[in-house]
Amino acid sequence: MKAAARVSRRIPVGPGIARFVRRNAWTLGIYGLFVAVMIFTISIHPNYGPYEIESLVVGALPLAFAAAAQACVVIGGGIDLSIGAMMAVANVLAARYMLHHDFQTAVLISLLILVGGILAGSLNGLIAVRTRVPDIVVTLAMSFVWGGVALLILAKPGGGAPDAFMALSSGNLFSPWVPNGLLLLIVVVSLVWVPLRLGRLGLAHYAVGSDRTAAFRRGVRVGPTRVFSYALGGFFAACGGLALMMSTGIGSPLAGTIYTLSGISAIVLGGVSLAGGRGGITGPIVAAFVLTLVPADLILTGTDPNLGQVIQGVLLVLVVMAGGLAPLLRARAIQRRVQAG
Amino acid sequence: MSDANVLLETRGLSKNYGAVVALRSGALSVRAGEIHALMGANGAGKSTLVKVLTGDVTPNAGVILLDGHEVRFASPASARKAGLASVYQDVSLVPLLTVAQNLRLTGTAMPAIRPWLEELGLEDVDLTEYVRDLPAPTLHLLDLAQALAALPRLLILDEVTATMPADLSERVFRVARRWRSEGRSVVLISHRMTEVKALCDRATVLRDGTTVGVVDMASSGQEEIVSLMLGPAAASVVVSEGAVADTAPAPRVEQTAALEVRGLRSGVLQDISFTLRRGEVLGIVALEGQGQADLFECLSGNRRPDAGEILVQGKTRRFRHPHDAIGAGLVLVPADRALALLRQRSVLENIALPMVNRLSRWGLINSGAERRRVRTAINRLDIDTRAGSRVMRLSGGNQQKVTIARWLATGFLTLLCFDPTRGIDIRTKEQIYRVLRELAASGSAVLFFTSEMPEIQLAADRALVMFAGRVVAELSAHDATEAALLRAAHGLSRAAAAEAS
Amino acid sequence: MSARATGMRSGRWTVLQGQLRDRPSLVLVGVLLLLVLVIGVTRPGTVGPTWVANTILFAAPLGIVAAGQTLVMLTAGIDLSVAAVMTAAAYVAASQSYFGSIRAVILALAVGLVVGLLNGIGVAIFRVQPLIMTLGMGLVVSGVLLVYSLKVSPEGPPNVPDIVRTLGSGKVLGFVPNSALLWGAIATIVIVGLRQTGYGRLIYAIGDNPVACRLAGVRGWLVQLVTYVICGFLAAVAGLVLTGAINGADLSLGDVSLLPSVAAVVIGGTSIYGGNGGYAGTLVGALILTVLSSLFTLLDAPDPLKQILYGAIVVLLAAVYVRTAGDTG
Amino acid sequence: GGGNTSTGGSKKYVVGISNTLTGNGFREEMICSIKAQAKASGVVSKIITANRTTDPSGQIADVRNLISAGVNVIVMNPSDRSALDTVIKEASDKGIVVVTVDQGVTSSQAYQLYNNQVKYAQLGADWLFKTLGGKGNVVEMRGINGVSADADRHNGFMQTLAQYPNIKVVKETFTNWSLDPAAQQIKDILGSGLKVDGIWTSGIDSTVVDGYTTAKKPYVPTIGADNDGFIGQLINLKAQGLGGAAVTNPPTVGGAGLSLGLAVLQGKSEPHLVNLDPQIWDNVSSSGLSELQNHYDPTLNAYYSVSYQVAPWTTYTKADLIACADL
Ligand SMILES: Nc1ncnc2c1ncn2[C@@H]1O[C@H](COP(=O)(O)OP(=O)(O)OP(=O)(O)O)[C@@H](O)[C@H]1O
Ligand SMILES: Nc1ncnc2c1ncn2[C@@H]1O[C@H](COP(=O)(O)OP(=O)(O)OP(=O)(O)O)[C@@H](O)[C@H]1O
Ligand SMILES: [Mg+2]
Ligand SMILES: [Mg+2]
Repeated sequence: MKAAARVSRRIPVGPGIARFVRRNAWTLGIYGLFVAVMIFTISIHPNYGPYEIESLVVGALPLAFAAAAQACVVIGGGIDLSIGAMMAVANVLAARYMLHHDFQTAVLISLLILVGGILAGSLNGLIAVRTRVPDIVVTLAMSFVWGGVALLILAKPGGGAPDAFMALSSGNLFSPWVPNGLLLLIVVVSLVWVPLRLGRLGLAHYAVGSDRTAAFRRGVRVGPTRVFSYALGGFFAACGGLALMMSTGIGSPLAGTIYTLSGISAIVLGGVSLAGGRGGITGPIVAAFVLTLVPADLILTGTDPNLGQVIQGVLLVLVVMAGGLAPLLRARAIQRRVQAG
Repeated sequence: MSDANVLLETRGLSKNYGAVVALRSGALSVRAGEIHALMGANGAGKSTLVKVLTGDVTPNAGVILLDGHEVRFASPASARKAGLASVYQDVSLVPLLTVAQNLRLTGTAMPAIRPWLEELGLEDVDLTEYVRDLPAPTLHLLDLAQALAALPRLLILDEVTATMPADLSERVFRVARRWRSEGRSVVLISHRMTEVKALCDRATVLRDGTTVGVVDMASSGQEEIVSLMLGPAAASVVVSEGAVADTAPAPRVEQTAALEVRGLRSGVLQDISFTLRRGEVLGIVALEGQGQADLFECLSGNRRPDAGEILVQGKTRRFRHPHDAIGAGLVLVPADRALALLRQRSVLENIALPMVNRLSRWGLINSGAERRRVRTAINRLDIDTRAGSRVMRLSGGNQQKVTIARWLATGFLTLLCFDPTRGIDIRTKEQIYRVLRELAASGSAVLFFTSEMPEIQLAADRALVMFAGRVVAELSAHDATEAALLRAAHGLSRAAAAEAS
Repeated sequence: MSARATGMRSGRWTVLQGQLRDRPSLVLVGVLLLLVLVIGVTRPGTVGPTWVANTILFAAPLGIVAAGQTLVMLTAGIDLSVAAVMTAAAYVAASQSYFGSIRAVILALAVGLVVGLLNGIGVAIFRVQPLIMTLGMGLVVSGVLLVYSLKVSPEGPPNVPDIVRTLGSGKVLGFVPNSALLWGAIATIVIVGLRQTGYGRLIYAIGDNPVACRLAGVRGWLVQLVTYVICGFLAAVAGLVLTGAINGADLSLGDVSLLPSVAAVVIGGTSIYGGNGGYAGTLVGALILTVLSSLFTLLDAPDPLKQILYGAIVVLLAAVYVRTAGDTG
Repeated sequence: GGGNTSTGGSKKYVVGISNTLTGNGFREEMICSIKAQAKASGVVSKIITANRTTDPSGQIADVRNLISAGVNVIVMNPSDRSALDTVIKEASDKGIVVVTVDQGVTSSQAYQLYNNQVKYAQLGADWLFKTLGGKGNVVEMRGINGVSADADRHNGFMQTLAQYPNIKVVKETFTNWSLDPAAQQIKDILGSGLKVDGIWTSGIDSTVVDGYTTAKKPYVPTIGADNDGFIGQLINLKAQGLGGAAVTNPPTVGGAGLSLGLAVLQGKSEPHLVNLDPQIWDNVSSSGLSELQNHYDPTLNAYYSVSYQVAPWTTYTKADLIACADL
């Protein structure tokens, strides 16, 4: 009688931890992968130390930001193919206007550039929302626009920034084992993403990515929220452009182009669903580190560089394949448990 | 309409989607303290009227008066603030958020919703579960609880009971009555005439997007409402519900078994066995979650059972994919049309989906033959194909019909229908009963689960009642009264079941 | 009771809109003609039979690779390995021409088939995300090609085989490019195939709702597998046509076609979420992109401005398209 | 530093290569020349290559990884003039010899060996404008907009142009150093009815000449690079009216760079900057024509650079270069 009246079809779940693991399996998986790759790296390179860690962080920083940017947009139900180009714009702006200035001015300029990134992202979002043109078309077209803008600002690689500014990513403040770049990444993510994730806006962001109609009926303002997700993407893209500035010390109008596609592989690897509404940004960021470590390992092991590309491609596919198998096995396990219970 | 008691009034509301006029002239007047039914055939524009009223879509023309003042809502949220809350036909909770997060999104406070969750029997629901992991009836109830938490003056329920078995529907009605007793109003949309008659005070009837009349439930008969809904010409064709079994061709149940199930186990399903003969319509009755879904999944080849055998025409079959089941002549009409339809494709493509390869010669589809078969199926179920270039633009009921029409066009040996009349208007229901009878008469077999117990006597030759994954009773159509079925479905008549077998 | 007729009282515009909604590629054709008009006005004397032939000549490889891309995107997938396949097919053909044209062409096409098959197996059977599968496959193909190119270089000069050159840049009757005929044949097969064959229907069906397909007895994995194989094959054909058109092959030949192959499809109105669209739109999309780049070659403006203009025009086109054809969501 | 292993008395060095553009004929030939030179030198034990398409930031990471891998000399094609200075300094501080080839860097620690790109453009442009009699319409077909080498060449081109007031640039295009855009652009230009008297290309040359051939238009004087296909055209199409000149831009600077780096490792004192002066071989003068004929090899790829050696640095055989033989 009691059983008959029960409404919810409850999938038997273990205690809270088990469910947490089940829900975040992919993200935990990518952390695990990172640890595994790291262990492998240290095993082939016994002298792995602060220098190598700094190399890793400096190398991964732009991709990490690009992945964070793409993750924000994709979680909100869109996609932004102009993130690389926006990174280039931020990069050349920084290089052009920071040249011959002191550290304070450089920081001020970077703040302005971050605002600019937000505006640029918002423009992408506004166009997509207003014209109702599919996001992929709008942002593909905008990648040409931002690419052109970058060339207008700086026709060829050049410019510069004060050394102190560059040390923001490459030096170390507390311990040689903790490069500034890592701190920077952690600070930016925890200042921007964490409050967002906890607040109602973050909820709206995920809701719109999951199902626009339902979100609208729940009282979410769909248009502004979508624009917001692009604005956030623009912000992180600007961070990425500045990170490029910090690692290279120059501006290049073509700097960011490779990060659009690699950013997308990072988010997929990092557990963001391209259909929207699912995933976070820590997964993609860790994935960015994995994607930076793998080529490094290929160099360290002295692998034939031509095969290196092949290995990377195969690895990418295998990881995602393994990730796809996990839920399948889980579903089987649940089914078995249902029968037992 | 100089009724002082009027809470909400609309005049001349209209809405078109491109060339499709979904709502032509919607007039609705709801008094404070009444339960008002909104009736009409599938595609009449009921849901559209609700959406327009609550700011879910913007109307092309018309006015909405609340307490005599003109209002216009930009979104369901602003309608909710003004005291209008709606539970829509298609569930509108965000699938990838947890229930609790959905509540937060609307700004519903836990203390406000707690009593309603209890009232609706949802206290067991885990609020930290993802919405997409919960079944549709639970979601509709959650949606309702949330609407109630806002204490709206007007509560709109668009076919929320369509997905629910009787016990759950009753909870919804209890709330509706309570709302009325507190001087607030409810607008109810349902295709179940008995529900409407039992519950509602008045009804507004829509036909082809236009309000064609308002009737007093106490003083008007079913025929009057049906003739308003269907128009004078069509109404004469329709006979009253009870007549179907009499006028339809007599069943010629043969002794050859079309389908035999032996000791099947899967999910909730515990060791189930029965035989379905050719020419027979076998009904299955159960409350929510008693294993009926698992049964249909296994029979349709969508899931591999853990134990047991399925025999088709005496031969044991193992289905690894629905393709195998279909090859053996077992076809499924699932409960959830979202599972069955290609939303962006045309009605024709949806109906022809299983048979495209069969209709091809040298790789090219024989479009003449295809059109003929599809057209026949469409006509047989009278599907409104005005918005047929994309199935998602059809009204809910017409979408449901497409899922059945598919198999009529394709052909089969045994039809597995899971709640085939869910959300279907009264005339079509009769058409479907009749079609089921006709199919049986022509030698097919039909197994159908229904959440509406009275349907058993209208369409089935025999009924099995399931409880906790087992068959607990087998009743002939004659004995399968609603009361008897309900008793058995609650697991109260094991003794009776023992007697029967 | 037959189904109710479509006839509704509505203005002429609504009727027109209804028509355009069902045939969105008409809007695109309008856009294309407009662009041609712009060229004709800004550079009188340019637009003529030769120009048309040349434009089609360069649109053909793009149009052919975008045909495969359309099929894949209709199944809600994407193929990012097409660029690598184009390059590989062209390079293999050129490096093998030494052993005879036929063998070279067959080997080149085999590259496309094999890569398509691997993509298909990954996506359809192992359920790898199409984007990742094809991205990874693209890396693998170009890596292997690099190794191959270093291995074969001593065997003889990479030389575009004669039949490929005839195919890519030859003309019939003096002005109809052979590649246009090939493209036309492929286009006909794809358009008719999508509309009139069971397989075509199933491509849409899989892209729209794989669960519904399964319940209707459709073996979706087979449809997906075949689609990726066809896409790989068409990419190889496109690579051959391209290498024939420019009479040369290098290790990055196809790279420039990757983004346009996706752009032509989306501009042509095919949804990236699958189940909706068609090749007619893509075909016009490929022509539009080619005419646009032609326009920009002829335009006298600084390059950055051209890029900005290019992006702006594409957004504008798409916006006009969405307005007239109605929202497709 | 260190990491040297002594085998059989002779020093064995580990060589690191950093390249940031894959699938590009020039770069592949450059890497092959490094390998061939490593083999020819007899003192290299291992080559570690960081070769992928990336940007300065990625190259910095690659070079750091090479440092970690314990190389003794790094030969790199720098993706930027100044971005790599810091990492070059890091390498030098660890005793690693860094040689940048093909393009220059601002670092003072690096050994640099590259072709003068400004001069490259000037040589070709000057020959072209002179051939046209200082008067006429020319097309400038550049490389990739926003890249230093392209900007340098454009500067050189413009400097020469300034000396010829009656030469008019009627069209400036970016070929992106790819065949497809170049082919399309030349077809568009030929179809537009624009009067063109000469063409300067930044290296995508034989494709442009092919455009003229298929369009059946009379050839105009054309400038290209030392690519085998173009060299062949200059020789074989001379009779059909093709005049033109090839300017050298040897990818074999890679091998030369390694040679320089190994010399430094072995304690020789070498200059920090070796500037290769490009040469121009036209098909009009007899000296030019004989250079063209000396270098032409009909068995090679159209875009294979025929500057097989960089004297006096490279010591490998042409066969080893073409075979791209590993150690
Ligand atoms: N988005 C849309 N685009 C085009 N046509 C639509 C759309 N939504 C609804 N329609 C059409 O409007 C008409 C009315 O639909 P509506 O959903 O209001 O019917 P209903 O009365 O609720 O039917 P049911 O009882 O089947 O739910 C139908 O013909 C339907 O096809
Ligand atoms: N005479 C019939 N009566 C009832 N149902 C039939 C009849 N003929 C075929 N069917 C049904 O139609 C479905 C499709 O038939 P068929 O096997 O010919 O399709 P198909 O596309 O050729 O399948 P396959 O992929 O195996 O080649 C079958 O599953 C069967 O259930
Ligand atoms: Mg409805
Ligand atoms: Mg068959």
